[in-house]
Amino acid sequence: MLGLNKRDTLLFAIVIAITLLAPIILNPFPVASDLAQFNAGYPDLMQRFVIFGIFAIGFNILFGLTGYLSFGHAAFLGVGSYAGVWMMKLLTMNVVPAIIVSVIFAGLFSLLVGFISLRRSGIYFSILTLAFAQMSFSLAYSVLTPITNGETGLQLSLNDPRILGVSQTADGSIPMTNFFGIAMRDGFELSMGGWLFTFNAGYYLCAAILLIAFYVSIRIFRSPFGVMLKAVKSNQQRMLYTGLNPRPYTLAAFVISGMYAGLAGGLMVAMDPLAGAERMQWTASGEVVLMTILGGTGTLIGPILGSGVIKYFENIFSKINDNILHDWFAFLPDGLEDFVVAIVYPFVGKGWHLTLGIVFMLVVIFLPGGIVEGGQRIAGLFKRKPPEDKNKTAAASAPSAAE
Amino acid sequence: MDAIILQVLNGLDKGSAYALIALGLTLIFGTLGVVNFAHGALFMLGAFCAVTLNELLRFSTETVDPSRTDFLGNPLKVKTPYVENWFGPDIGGAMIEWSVPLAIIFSIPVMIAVGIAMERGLIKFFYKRPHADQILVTFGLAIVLQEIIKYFFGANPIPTPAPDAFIGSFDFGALVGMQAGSIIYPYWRLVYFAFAALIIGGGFLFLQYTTFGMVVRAGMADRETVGLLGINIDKRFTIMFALAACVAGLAGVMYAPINSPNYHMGMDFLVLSFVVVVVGGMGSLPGAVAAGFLLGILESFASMSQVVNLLPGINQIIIYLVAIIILLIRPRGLLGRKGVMEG
Amino acid sequence: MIKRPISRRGLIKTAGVVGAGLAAPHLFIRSANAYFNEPKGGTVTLGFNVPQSGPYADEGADELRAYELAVEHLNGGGDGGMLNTFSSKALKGNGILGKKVEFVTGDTQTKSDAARASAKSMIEKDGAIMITGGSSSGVAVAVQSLCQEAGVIFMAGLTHSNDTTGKDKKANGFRHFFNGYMSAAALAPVLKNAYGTDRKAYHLTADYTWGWTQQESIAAATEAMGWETVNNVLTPLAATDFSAYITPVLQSDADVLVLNHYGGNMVNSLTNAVQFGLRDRMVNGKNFEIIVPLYSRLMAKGAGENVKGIFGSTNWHWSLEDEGSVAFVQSFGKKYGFPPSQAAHTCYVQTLLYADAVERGGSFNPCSVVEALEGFEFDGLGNGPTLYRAEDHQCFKDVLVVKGKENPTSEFDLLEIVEVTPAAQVTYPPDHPMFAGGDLGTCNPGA
Amino acid sequence: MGILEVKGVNKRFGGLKALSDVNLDIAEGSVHAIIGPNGAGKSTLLNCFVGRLEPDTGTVMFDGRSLLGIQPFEINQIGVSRVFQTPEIFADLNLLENVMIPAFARRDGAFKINGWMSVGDEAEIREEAMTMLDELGMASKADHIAGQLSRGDKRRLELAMCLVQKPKLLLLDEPTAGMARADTNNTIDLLKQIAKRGITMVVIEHDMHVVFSLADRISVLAQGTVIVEDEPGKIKGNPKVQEAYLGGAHL
Repeated sequence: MLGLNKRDTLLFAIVIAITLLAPIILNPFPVASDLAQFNAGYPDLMQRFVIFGIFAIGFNILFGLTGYLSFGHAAFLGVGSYAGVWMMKLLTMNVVPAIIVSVIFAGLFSLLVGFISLRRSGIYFSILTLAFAQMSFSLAYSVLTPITNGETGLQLSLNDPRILGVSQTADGSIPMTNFFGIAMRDGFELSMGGWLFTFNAGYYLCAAILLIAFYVSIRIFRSPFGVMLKAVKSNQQRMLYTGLNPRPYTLAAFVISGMYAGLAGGLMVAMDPLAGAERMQWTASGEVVLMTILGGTGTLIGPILGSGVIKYFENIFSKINDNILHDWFAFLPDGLEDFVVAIVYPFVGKGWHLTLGIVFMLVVIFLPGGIVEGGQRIAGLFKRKPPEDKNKTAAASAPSAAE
Repeated sequence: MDAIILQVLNGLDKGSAYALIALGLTLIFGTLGVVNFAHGALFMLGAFCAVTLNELLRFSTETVDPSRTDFLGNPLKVKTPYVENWFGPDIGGAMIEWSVPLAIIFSIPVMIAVGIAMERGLIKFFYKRPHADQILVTFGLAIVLQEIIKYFFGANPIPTPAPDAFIGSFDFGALVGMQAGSIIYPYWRLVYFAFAALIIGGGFLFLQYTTFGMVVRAGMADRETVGLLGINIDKRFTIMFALAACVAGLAGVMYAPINSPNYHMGMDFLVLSFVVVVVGGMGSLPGAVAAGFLLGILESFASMSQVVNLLPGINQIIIYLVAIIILLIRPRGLLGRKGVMEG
Repeated sequence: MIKRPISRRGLIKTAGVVGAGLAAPHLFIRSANAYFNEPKGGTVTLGFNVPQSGPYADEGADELRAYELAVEHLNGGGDGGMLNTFSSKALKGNGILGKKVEFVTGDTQTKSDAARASAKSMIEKDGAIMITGGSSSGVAVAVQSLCQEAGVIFMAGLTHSNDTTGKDKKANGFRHFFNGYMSAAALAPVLKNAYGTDRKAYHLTADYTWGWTQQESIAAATEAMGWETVNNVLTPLAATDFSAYITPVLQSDADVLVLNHYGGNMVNSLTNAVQFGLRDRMVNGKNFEIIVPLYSRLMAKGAGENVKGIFGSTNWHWSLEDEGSVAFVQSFGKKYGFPPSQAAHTCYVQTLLYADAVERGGSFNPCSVVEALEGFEFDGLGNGPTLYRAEDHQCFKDVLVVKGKENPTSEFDLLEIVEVTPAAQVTYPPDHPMFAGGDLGTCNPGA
Repeated sequence: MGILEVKGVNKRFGGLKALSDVNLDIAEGSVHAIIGPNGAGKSTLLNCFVGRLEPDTGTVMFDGRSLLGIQPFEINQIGVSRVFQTPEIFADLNLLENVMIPAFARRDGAFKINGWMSVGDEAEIREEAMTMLDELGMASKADHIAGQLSRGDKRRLELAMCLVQKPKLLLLDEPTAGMARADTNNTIDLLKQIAKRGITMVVIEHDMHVVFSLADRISVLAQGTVIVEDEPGKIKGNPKVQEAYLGGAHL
């Protein structure tokens, strides 16, 4: 189906099902229960899962296939974001032109950075990309403030000279981002028993784009072009003597992944029209590297899983404060309750970084192939059940044969 | 002219810190083949050795002074450090005042222990793993280390002053007969520079003239061959790592009086020291030192307002710009060899 | 660990579930309410968005303590703190409009992106009706505009840039904290008395919006009294070692150094300046002086001995003797064992002001809150009689000029108040050029 | 006129003269061996054919085109394939992919973004690659990871990768280095079959058994210059050659 083989079709079908049902899957706990803290099914976080998923999928096309480790991809996301906001300021609040322009600008910028950085390989390449991104960040934060609005981030104002559309609405506020009239904030809520599910228009736009992005990534992985990218990673010497020019292949992968980053940046501002300079900082570039490795480098589904885990920690764990802990453990005798809270507290709330660091270490120590390998191992436990079951994970990460 | 001399001094000082961190980093790359993102955290741990010792020495008894009140209107509790009770206010006070130099002695065993624990407990399992895995695990470790420090010491910087004897500045101008006060430089920063020179020089002598050093250098030149020699290379790797940790730690201890340590100072230095190592050439010790000083000096010059007025924002990006230019002109950095970390 | 009374949240919610569970599944469109996130049931949720990781984590932790204290007082717990001294008596200690106050917390990471993500999660997931907190102007402006778009109230925490209530002001946002202009207006007369009118000032300025606006304000105020600004050098945010920026000061003929830095930048630049012996210097026959226009006690601690004798301004200090400040310090100090910071004070006061405005307006509707706060005059919350100006949502109140204390009696006793500059002296017209270019817009109830 | 013509090639490395005035003329369809003691310049010469090194002076013409000043992949694209001393293969990929890549390179050129096609749909290329693997007796291992093959199999895989491109000229750098005798004989048989297809081969080899089993003509290189070029039978007794090989060890 869709030009995919059986296993990929199954994988794609699963991803479609999960993304479409995410508002339900991510809200497994009734609103009133203590565990509702762990619900992630609210629009902003769901959008973030999907947007960073796109970012990581794109990064994986470069890193997973060619092995070139870019430490500056956040710069493309940032450039995409700025371009997107400017499009909304100048042209229209419809997100489509903004997203298209984001992708184009990020593509052009990555072409420039890639053209220069790809003259080197290995860690020298990594440092070149890092240097470009850090320069972009520093300049955006300071000297380029007229374009980027520096520290605060580029945002819409009440007197933007919008060509198609109004500067402000009748009631004096900034118009909302929309997709041909459907506001990104719109949506409806479904209340069922104690459960509450939010279906948000913005999320479904992001989800649709994620599915397209994921599908394109599968096509690339399975194409002769994808095989060539794997050849770049494997042996450039042999490529060269096999009549293939590795440089344009790598550059193409770099630009494609830069455009994915720009797409993610464009979607970010389409959902929330503000572009902050911090999203270009090296820590942001590092984050997408970590997402990819955490999920499983070079696997199709891994980057999405990795980005999900990191964003979940950032947004859910950081919000657990000691009051909530006391609520949870209220059933324990007082002394024990305090003790348990004291033990748990350093790992949540303001300590969420600590937990994330520990997760990084545990995953990489025990699951060298990332989360996907974890899935494979679990699947391995049920190996009696033949193919169908195994496909889910194996398709995602079976070594060279599939990937 | 004075301005230039001063900026050279600033650059040397900054370069000292870069070079010391980069030295250990490149040593670990070169011998162990490990990309250690936790190296900045080791620098930070060193600085917090100084903080910890300072706080330990200040550990106090409390006596109530009824004549004064605290912010709630209760009688004021006056703190007297134990060391002052034990050794008298003079010696005790001096011990507190000299806590940073004392911390050098305190930090060496601590950092060596940390280094050994890290290498034996974690890093050694990653020698054969891809660099990406090494980055992920050491980055995770760096986060864990700094969060632990944050848990105990908070996020704010903690003042850790140098002994009074080192407060104040040395007047170079007066020394060479120029106008007094035209070229002055703080004593402690000069100490830092001298200290860095000592460590770097000592390190090179050690690697040049000891058997251990020879094995290490051979290892950096050709890891596989040395592995084949097999003369308990494991143990040497551990020692190597501990030494690198120790150098980073000492750099941190000495840095504490220059800028008050905080829990994320390691991350602040991490990226820069990586750039330094790469600009110097992966696995090249002289390269790391040279690049450290070069970038330090260039950074200082780029900060001068004459330069910034000419090229706005140059002070923000100079290090990265220079790194790009050097890497484009010299593919493997200043003194790098072919094939190291290019794959 | 401090033990808190177990909230009845679980109980109330369980009761709610039973009710809801009986009803058939039903769909509803978000905008069906009279206004966004209208609190239903017996509780109201406030969102406390403070830095919990990154360099300002300690300041964020102090803000959070103040918020928890404020919630306790609003719900009738503790000694009531400034509720007893507040000139408006609308609050009864029974929550807000009879609804028990609950709160959620989030981490801004001092990044505008992360801060907005965290605020959004409070608004979308937890149904927060008001967001407050923050420790930098970039975050404040970013979250303020988010709240404007979403249709909730934003009560800014620590933010000192002129822009927050200047070009980036928003109808749904309110700032209690003072700003760069006010710092300058308060400092100038004191500096004139202490250092005379014939001075040459050298500015080091953090290279981002807050730094620029503060530098602009200080330069204008000091030049007006006869000082000359010899140079203004922008320093990168990421700078940790300021030696390269300090040594040119030695070369110049300046006799005053103004450090337009905050947080870690301030600690390092001040430490470095003192290291280079600037304070022992004589230039043009005068003692060289250093000024830190925006002081924070928490941060000053990081600079240790170096702050002694250095002038600066601050929004509030625990050593103030007025009734409100004393009540706040007492209840904060008893609960946590140390005095509150200026950030904590502002956050506590903002929470009370919000709650009071809801009570007076009789509704949680953001537009009602805006109406109640605009032009509101009050007293008894520290800083003397205060006005929330309608035109820009900026509080006008007394500003403190402080100096690093020579002989501190405790680790908290770092600053001494030199002068309490009356509000009138720091008030500026709403159309002052440093605050021009923005538009408040209209209140957005989000419906 | 031969398919590969080398005229007056000189190459210096600093003070060392690696090649001096090398002339070769290799006939189409022949198997030409280049032998010589260590350090004679054999590998340097080969590297000059494939764009890895640039001679200081002289010309290298292949099929009427100069091979100098163009990139290795361009040289390959005009029909020159090379087997390395240590097999260069795509170690992370499976055997089928290893052979398909050169087949794609022949069909699509040095660079083509065909990211929308599926490898699975490329039946023709796949067929070609499978046939080639089959010919070399490795079809059953098509889905094995290349890096896990034995050294002899890696060598055969590399040959398959070159042959699937149907090169006009095949350069072999010590194709039997480090092989056991049985493997060596297999390789000789294989190369003989390839020669029958009319592919011109240039072989650098130490093992005289291999050289004399395969070669139609032999050039002897010593100290960077060709001292003799002749048929195998005549090389054996040549005194110059004996001297070049240090005091005349028996060949």
